[in-house]
Parts: sequence; structure tokens; C-alpha cells
Amino acid sequence: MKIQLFGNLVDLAGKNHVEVENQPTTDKLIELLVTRFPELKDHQFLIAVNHEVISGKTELHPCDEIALLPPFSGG
Amino acid sequence: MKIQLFGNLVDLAGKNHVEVENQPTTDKLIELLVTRFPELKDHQFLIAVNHEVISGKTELHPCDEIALLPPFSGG
Amino acid sequence: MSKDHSLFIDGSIPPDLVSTQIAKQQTDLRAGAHSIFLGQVRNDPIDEKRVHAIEYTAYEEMVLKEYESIKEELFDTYPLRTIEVFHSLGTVPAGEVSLFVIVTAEHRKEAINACRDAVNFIKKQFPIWGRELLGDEGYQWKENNFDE
Amino acid sequence: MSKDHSLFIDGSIPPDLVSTQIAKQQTDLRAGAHSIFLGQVRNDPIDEKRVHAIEYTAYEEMVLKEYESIKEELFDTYPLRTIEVFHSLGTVPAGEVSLFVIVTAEHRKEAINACRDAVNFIKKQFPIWGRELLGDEGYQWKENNFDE
Repeated sequence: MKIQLFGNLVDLAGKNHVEVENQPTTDKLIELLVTRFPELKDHQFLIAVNHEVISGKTELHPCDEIALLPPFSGG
Repeated sequence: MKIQLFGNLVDLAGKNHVEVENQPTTDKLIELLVTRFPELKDHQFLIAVNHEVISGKTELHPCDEIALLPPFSGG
Repeated sequence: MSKDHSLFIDGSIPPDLVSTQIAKQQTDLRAGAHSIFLGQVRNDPIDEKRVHAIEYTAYEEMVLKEYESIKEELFDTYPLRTIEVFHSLGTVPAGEVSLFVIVTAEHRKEAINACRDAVNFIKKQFPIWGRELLGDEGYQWKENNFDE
Repeated sequence: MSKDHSLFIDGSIPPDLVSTQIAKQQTDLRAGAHSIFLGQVRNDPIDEKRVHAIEYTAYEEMVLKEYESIKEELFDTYPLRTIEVFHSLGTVPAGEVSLFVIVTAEHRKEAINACRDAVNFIKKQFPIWGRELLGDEGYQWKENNFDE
């Protein structure tokens, strides 16, 4: 599955998205991403699934649009 | 003394100012104006002396700039 | 102290004046927020008629004095960069602008609160009168509603 | 759903856009009040350096969804005529405008309150990020302060 990255997370990963094996839940996904990018632990971010910010452990489907959103700074 | 009029008071007097004999206080002035324009009793207005709205009986001097101000409706 | 003082505009306030005033604040590199208010003449129904235009008159010298006083009060209350107010005199047709307030500050909260306060003060304290013209069918003196 | 959607502006928002949007509302004879907010890039000091510009990126599809949601919420809360929001993408130099909100209503109170709410919502809920460019000397990711 493709994970879109924004803001300072683009700096962290060196690109604006990462591809990972399909994961069943957001918790599993974050676990996997932290093994690939250990610094992610020190970053604040929300998870958006299909353009909705989710809270708590959420099931994922292969076609979901997933994005990690650091604190917003528009305006 | 010259009394400046604004808003609906211009309609009432038919002009934007009236000349009256010098009066010692605002109370005396209003008394006099009401004898000349009896409808003034039915109108709401503030009195400005030298660009300041006054409240209560106030002494007047011949050179004061006096104006009667109906409710404001700017904006 | 006459109609050509910057506060007073002869007739409607052109929308272009808003852009001009914004552009003027762009040399201020500490300015982070502009809060702007525009009052526009509505064609309100009055009995069977409609307001075609409002004709404004003012006690100009006293307006200028009140303008200085609200500016002083707002600069004392909020950290602001600038305040500018424009008000029409004469006839403003429905659909056109008669009041323009622009407040610039470093941060949004101060700009927004000061602009709101300025508009309320202007409506309450500026000696300006509007005569609502009802086409060929007479007129009525406007009265401000302070709950709006 | 791309950069050319009306919400997004490539680079700085030109002051002229404000006049254009005001003029657009002048055909609405029930409109009595426009409340406008503009966010401008400040050249804030950061350590020994200064912000020369902010480079904005957005999760565009999600911004558009949040935009629909704030519009719906505000139209449910206040009697409004229109709401329009514009936000820059890409680089906006200090002294130039990156956010423009215009809310039109019959009466001033609703226009002013809805515009304030819209600005707060945009700062909190729109997935947009600003990278503060410090000349040749690097950058820093901006963080919004919700007490401002």
C-alpha cells in the first residue's frame, strides 16, 4: 500500500510517499513504518484514511488512501 | 447663536441650521427651540457642544459650536 | 476638515480602494493579518417599496474627532500596525459599498477583534445619517440596529 | 481536484483578487456586510535569520473536503449569503498574502463571526504545511499558534 507523506515527514523519508506491504490495521502500519524510519517515533502526526483523520486502531483495506499528516501550518 | 441640525431634524426645520438669541444653558436653548418647533418634543436627539455630546444641563457660551444630533445611522 | 479628508468618499466606495489599501500594507514586513469590513447598501423592503439608495450626511468635524478617539482606544487595547476607515457621503445605490474598515496587525486575533470593535463603534458613535431613498416614492431616515 | 481549483492560488494572492471578489457580490442586493480576512507572510526572526518566504504544500483533496465541511457548518450556524476561501500553494515572499477569506451576509454580526470561525477552522483543520525559507540559510517547518 502507498502512504502519502507531508510537511516535515517528506524530509524524514526523503520523498513524498512510501510503498509498504499491505497491513491490516493502522497500528500494524505504524509499527512497520517505525522500523523503516526510526525517527518517526519523535514526530507528531495524524493518520488520514480516505481523507478522514482517524483516531485509535483502525482497519485498513488495500485500496484505502492513507496519509500521515504532521501539525498543520496553513494560513 | 447658530444651532446646526442633522438628519430628520433638517426636515423638521426645513434647513440645516437655525439662528437663535444667545442662551445661557442647554435647557434654556431646548425650551426656546421647542417653542419654535413644537414637533421637536417628539424627536429623539443628543446635543453636541464643541463636538462633544453633553448630558444634563450644560452652560453655553456665545462662541460654542452647538448641534442637535438625531440617532446615528452610518455604516 | 472637509469632504476631501481621506475618511470621506464622495458617493460609493469603489472595490478597487480595498486592493489599494491592502497593497499599501505590504511594505510592512511585520504585518501578518488584515481584517476588513465592508458595509453595503441593501435594497430592503419598506412597506410596498424598496430602498434604491442611501444618501449619507455627516457632522464631519465631529466624525473626525470620533475617528481619532476610536483609533487611540484601539491602539491602546490591541497591538496593531494600522487602522483605516472610509465612509461615503452623498448617494450610494443598493449593491454598493458605503463603509470600509481595514485593520492590520501581526496576528489574526488582534486584527479581527479590533476590526469588529471599530465597526461597532462607527455604527454607534459616528454622527452620520442615512436617508433611505425609495425611488420616486419618497424616503425614510435609516436607524441603526445594534443587535445585528 | 487539482492545483487549478478555485481554492488554490499558485504563489502569492494578488490584492486585486479581493476587489474582484467584492465586485462579484455587488449584484446581490440583499448583501449588507462583507467580512474579509487576509493572512500575510511576516519576515519573523528565527535565531539570527529571517523568514524570506513561506513555501506551502497541501493535501489538496483533503483540503477541498474540509472546505466543504466548514462551509456546510457555517451555513448551518449563521444566515450567510456566500463564503469564499483562497489559499496559496508554492512560494509566498514576506509581505505578500497567502490566505484570503471573504464572507458575505445581510448583517454585520453574522459576517464577522462566520469569517472569524472560518479562519480559525482553516488554521486548525486544513492539511496545509508551510516551510519557512530563511534565504540561503535553510528552512524551518512553520507551526500554527492557536492563541494568536
